[in-house]
Amino acid sequence: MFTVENTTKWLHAFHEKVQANQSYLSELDSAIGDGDHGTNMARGLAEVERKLKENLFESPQEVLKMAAMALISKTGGASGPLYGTALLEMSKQVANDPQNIGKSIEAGLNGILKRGKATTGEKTMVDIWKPVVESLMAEQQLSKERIQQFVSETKEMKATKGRASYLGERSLGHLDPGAVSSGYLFEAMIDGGILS
Amino acid sequence: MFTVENTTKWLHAFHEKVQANQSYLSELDSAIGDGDHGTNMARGLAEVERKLKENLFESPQEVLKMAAMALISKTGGASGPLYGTALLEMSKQVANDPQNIGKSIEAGLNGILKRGKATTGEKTMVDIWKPVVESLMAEQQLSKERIQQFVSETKEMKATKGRASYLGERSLGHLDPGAVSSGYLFEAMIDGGILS
Amino acid sequence: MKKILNDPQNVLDEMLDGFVYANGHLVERVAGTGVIRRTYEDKGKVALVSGGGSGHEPSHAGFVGQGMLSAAVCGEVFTSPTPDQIFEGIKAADQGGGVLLIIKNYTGDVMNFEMAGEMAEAEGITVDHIIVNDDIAVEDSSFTAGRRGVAGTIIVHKIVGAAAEAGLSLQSLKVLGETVIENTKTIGVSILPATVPAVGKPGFELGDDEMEYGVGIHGEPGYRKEKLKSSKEIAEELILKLKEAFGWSKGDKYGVLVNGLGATPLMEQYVFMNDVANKLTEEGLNIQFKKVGSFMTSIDMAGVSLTLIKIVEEKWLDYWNHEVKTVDWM
Amino acid sequence: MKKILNDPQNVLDEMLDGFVYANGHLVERVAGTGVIRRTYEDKGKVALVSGGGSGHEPSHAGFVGQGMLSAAVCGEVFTSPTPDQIFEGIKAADQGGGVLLIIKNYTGDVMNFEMAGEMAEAEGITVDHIIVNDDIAVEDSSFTAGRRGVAGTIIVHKIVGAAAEAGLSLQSLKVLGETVIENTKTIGVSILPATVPAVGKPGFELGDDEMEYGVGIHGEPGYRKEKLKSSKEIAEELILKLKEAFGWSKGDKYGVLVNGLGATPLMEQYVFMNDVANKLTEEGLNIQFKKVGSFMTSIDMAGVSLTLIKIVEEKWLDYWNHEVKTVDWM
Ligand SMILES: Nc1ncnc2c1ncn2[C@@H]1O[C@H](COP(=O)(O)OP(=O)(O)O)[C@@H](O)[C@H]1O
Ligand SMILES: Nc1ncnc2c1ncn2[C@@H]1O[C@H](COP(=O)(O)OP(=O)(O)O)[C@@H](O)[C@H]1O
Ligand SMILES: [Mg+2]
Ligand SMILES: [Mg+2]
Ligand SMILES: [Mg+2]
Ligand SMILES: [Mg+2]
Repeated sequence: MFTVENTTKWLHAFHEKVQANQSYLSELDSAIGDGDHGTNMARGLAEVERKLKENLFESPQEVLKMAAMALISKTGGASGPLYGTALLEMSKQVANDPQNIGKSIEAGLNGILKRGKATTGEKTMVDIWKPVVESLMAEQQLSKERIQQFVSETKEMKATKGRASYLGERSLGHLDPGAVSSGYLFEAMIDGGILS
Repeated sequence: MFTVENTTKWLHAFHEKVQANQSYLSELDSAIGDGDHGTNMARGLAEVERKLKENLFESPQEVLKMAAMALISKTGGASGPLYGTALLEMSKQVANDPQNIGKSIEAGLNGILKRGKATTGEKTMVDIWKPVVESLMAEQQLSKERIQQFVSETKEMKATKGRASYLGERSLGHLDPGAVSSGYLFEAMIDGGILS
Repeated sequence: MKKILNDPQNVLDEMLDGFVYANGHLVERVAGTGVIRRTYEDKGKVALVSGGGSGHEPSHAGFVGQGMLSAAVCGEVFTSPTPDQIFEGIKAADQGGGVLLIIKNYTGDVMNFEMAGEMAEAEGITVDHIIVNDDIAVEDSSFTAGRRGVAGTIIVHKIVGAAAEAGLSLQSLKVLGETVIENTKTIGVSILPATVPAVGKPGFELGDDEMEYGVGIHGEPGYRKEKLKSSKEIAEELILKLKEAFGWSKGDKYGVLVNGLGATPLMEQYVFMNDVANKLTEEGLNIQFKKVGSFMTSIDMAGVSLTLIKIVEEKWLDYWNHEVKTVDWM
Repeated sequence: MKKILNDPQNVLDEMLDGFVYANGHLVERVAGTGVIRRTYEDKGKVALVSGGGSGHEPSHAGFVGQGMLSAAVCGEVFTSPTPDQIFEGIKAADQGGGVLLIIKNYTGDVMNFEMAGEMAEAEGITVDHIIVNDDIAVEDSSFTAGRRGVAGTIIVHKIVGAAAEAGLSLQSLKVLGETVIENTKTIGVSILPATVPAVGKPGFELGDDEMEYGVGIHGEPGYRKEKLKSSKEIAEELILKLKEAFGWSKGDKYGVLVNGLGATPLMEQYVFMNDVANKLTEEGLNIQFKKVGSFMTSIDMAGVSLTLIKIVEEKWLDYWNHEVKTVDWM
């Protein structure tokens, strides 16, 4: 279940992974987008980190809502509204039912789908959120290996949403940067003890 | 003495030398000026050449006046007014006295001095016109060697007039482009049979 | 990277302050935000808010002022501004007559502006939006994010801006804007890529004698790379593409905009405009207005884009010619 | 050389045609010449004629129009126009009130304009001239051709242009112009050299991390080459030089112009303006007007220049703020 503690730990870990891989994420985005995904995510998560340090939270949904607002207000680009909406929807679901991790992530996925209007196979972050939800629903657990597998599957997809779609065929052979950063988010959930 | 024929021949020869050395002249000007001396002179003399072919002239002063106006109206830069004024003053002097070559060139020199307000040693075309006049006055003749000598002496002068003056000391070691093109003018006078 | 800058992280902030310092008679910055609003007030009329990532200067802040934009929201370089910034822009612009958002068609921009619109509606401000997608280099199909918004955006600002000043309603402005967008098409070429300050190296690679047809204004790739062509040949290819897209007939009325992409000097833009003019004359088009300059740039990208607008209503000409008071449109 | 051009020999002609095609509501080209004149007539008033080599776009044709120049004479790239061209400009501009020539201080320009003035006087047109020499990078001594005329020329056009429209006499305009020139000083830096189309390669060399202080607008060398500095450091050095030249005191009234040299995008110009603003505030100057943009360029040179003008008469502010109708000043 989600607690203030593990949610906080999760977001710390997500922040750390993104900071450590900021230029890698931007490089991935340079290849098929506009090269700012690392900068965007780092800027957004730095704000989350600041807010985590400044405030005391009474519930995990409060933590999630704060993170959503921070991401929405600082990230910019396509990833800001997508991650922001995902966490906002998760926060609502966690308020209803902090126990069911899978359902919470599914709520996040639905936020992304609603906001971005993508489906699977379009080479976006949806291509990791969706299989993560499915495998959690089926197996009640998630390994880092599975996460890596989902991320690496975006390599052979042709982008039809977002900036990479302008490249058409030429997007083949590259990882989707938003899928990679989403991979960090799920790995951080494991590190934070929310998932195992 | 100046005739329609030798004046025409002279200007043809001047045109040819400048066309053949156009990029060399511009390169010299790149080093200490703005790199357009070859283009300027070639443009001006192409007009002289056109007018020479289109018209019949009755006197050498007519030819010179035509050339002066053509240079003034097409050359541009500093060299246009200077060469133009020189030939215009020569045309006036030739009208008075077509015999005295030295006096005619001196009239040209005075035109340059009046227009450009330079004196000798300032690394300009004056530094060849002046010694040419002096040696013609003294020796009644001019060799290509003497011309070359005067031209090469500009190398060790420090420019204090024209664009090259902005370089100060750094103009040392470079030939003055206007002196080089004036050298062609005097060589062409020899080739045209006006001087020997 | 060779630029006159300080810390690349602070470009947006310093740039906006420098802009406002120089142009304080026309614009002001909403403190602590990336919002540039006009000092001119037009109570009761519809306010126009545009914006997007920075790096397209003078777009969009240079077109804020009487007769054009009410406010511009400036994001980080090549990155859409966030909803709360856009919301600030909406609040700063609103004169009680509703707010029309002019959005360039990029996934990020569309999502952020829409979220801001929702925030504003929640606070009782009437908001609507139009999405500019004039770049015909990209196929508009279900396999892309759709055509991009590029230099044609400027024409939308000008025409809709004049109409807003004339007092049209939010709904009428939306319809006008959408009709203008439908009739506005752009295509561009790049001969040198742009360098985002925070990245420090060019966004793509071009050989010493190569150019790319159809690039976007964020260094997105185009449809063909080839040997650098003459201005005349480029004009011909771009006009051919536009002709295919419009399908015009002799005598049709158009407006034309030649736009420099940032590092291309006016000398080249004028030469290119001359080739465009010759070709358009050959096509027998009736050109009713013309404009050349660096209006929608891509930082220091070298290249040009060509925009044509089919003039569907005579009124558009009045709007085009209507006097404005902005920093960069005259 | 990577440029959007056709035959480099035809740049001037094609550029002027493209310019006039785009701006026919304000200007026209005197057929067969490099003269751009305004369509606006101002009978009986003094006409202002400026010009010089091309490659400085939008100077000078972009400043032709009501309230600024009557005509601009455009020579080949970086080459002074010829006397007969300038004479054509004088004739096209003359409204019966005499003509004031605004000349930038280069040997060629001065000689060609003076010869044109003589030709015009011979035909009964009253002509006088002023020589702009605002570039303090060059020592003004008997060992140089004197200080060069650079971006400060724009300020001269603006102030004297407004005064001409106000009906001042030729003699008063000359005095005004000379006072403005005495109080206008500029200094620039380059980070990338310009390429003259007909030459095809850069006019000088700069290392990947080098800049040059004090360059002219034709690629003439400056006073010091060094490692690329931050915008703030450049602003400080340039302001220091200007301070030495002016010798100002706290509270003195000045105007400021940040000018892009051609390939430097507005992004950098605004950032630089911000650093200039901070430093001028620190110096305690009272800045009465400001302007930033690429006004006096050097083809595709990257860099900026900084111009300050000491405001000696309040009237200058009115002239500065006076509305004009030109292509590139608003
Ligand atoms: N419509 C969409 N639905 C889901 N994810 C998307 C969509 N469009 C883009 N993305 C994700 O956003 C990522 C790019 O984010 P970022 O680079 O920060 O924004 P931008 O594309 O505006 O520069 C992509 O890698 C992709 O995963
Ligand atoms: N004041 C002057 N008096 C005599 N000759 C001069 C003067 N100024 C320049 N010159 C000559 O003009 C030449 C440069 O001509 P050119 O390159 O065509 O013109 P610009 O300097 O205007 O580009 C110099 O090499 C020099 O010989
Ligand atoms: Mg991106
Ligand atoms: Mg020269
Ligand atoms: Mg982006
Ligand atoms: Mg020259």
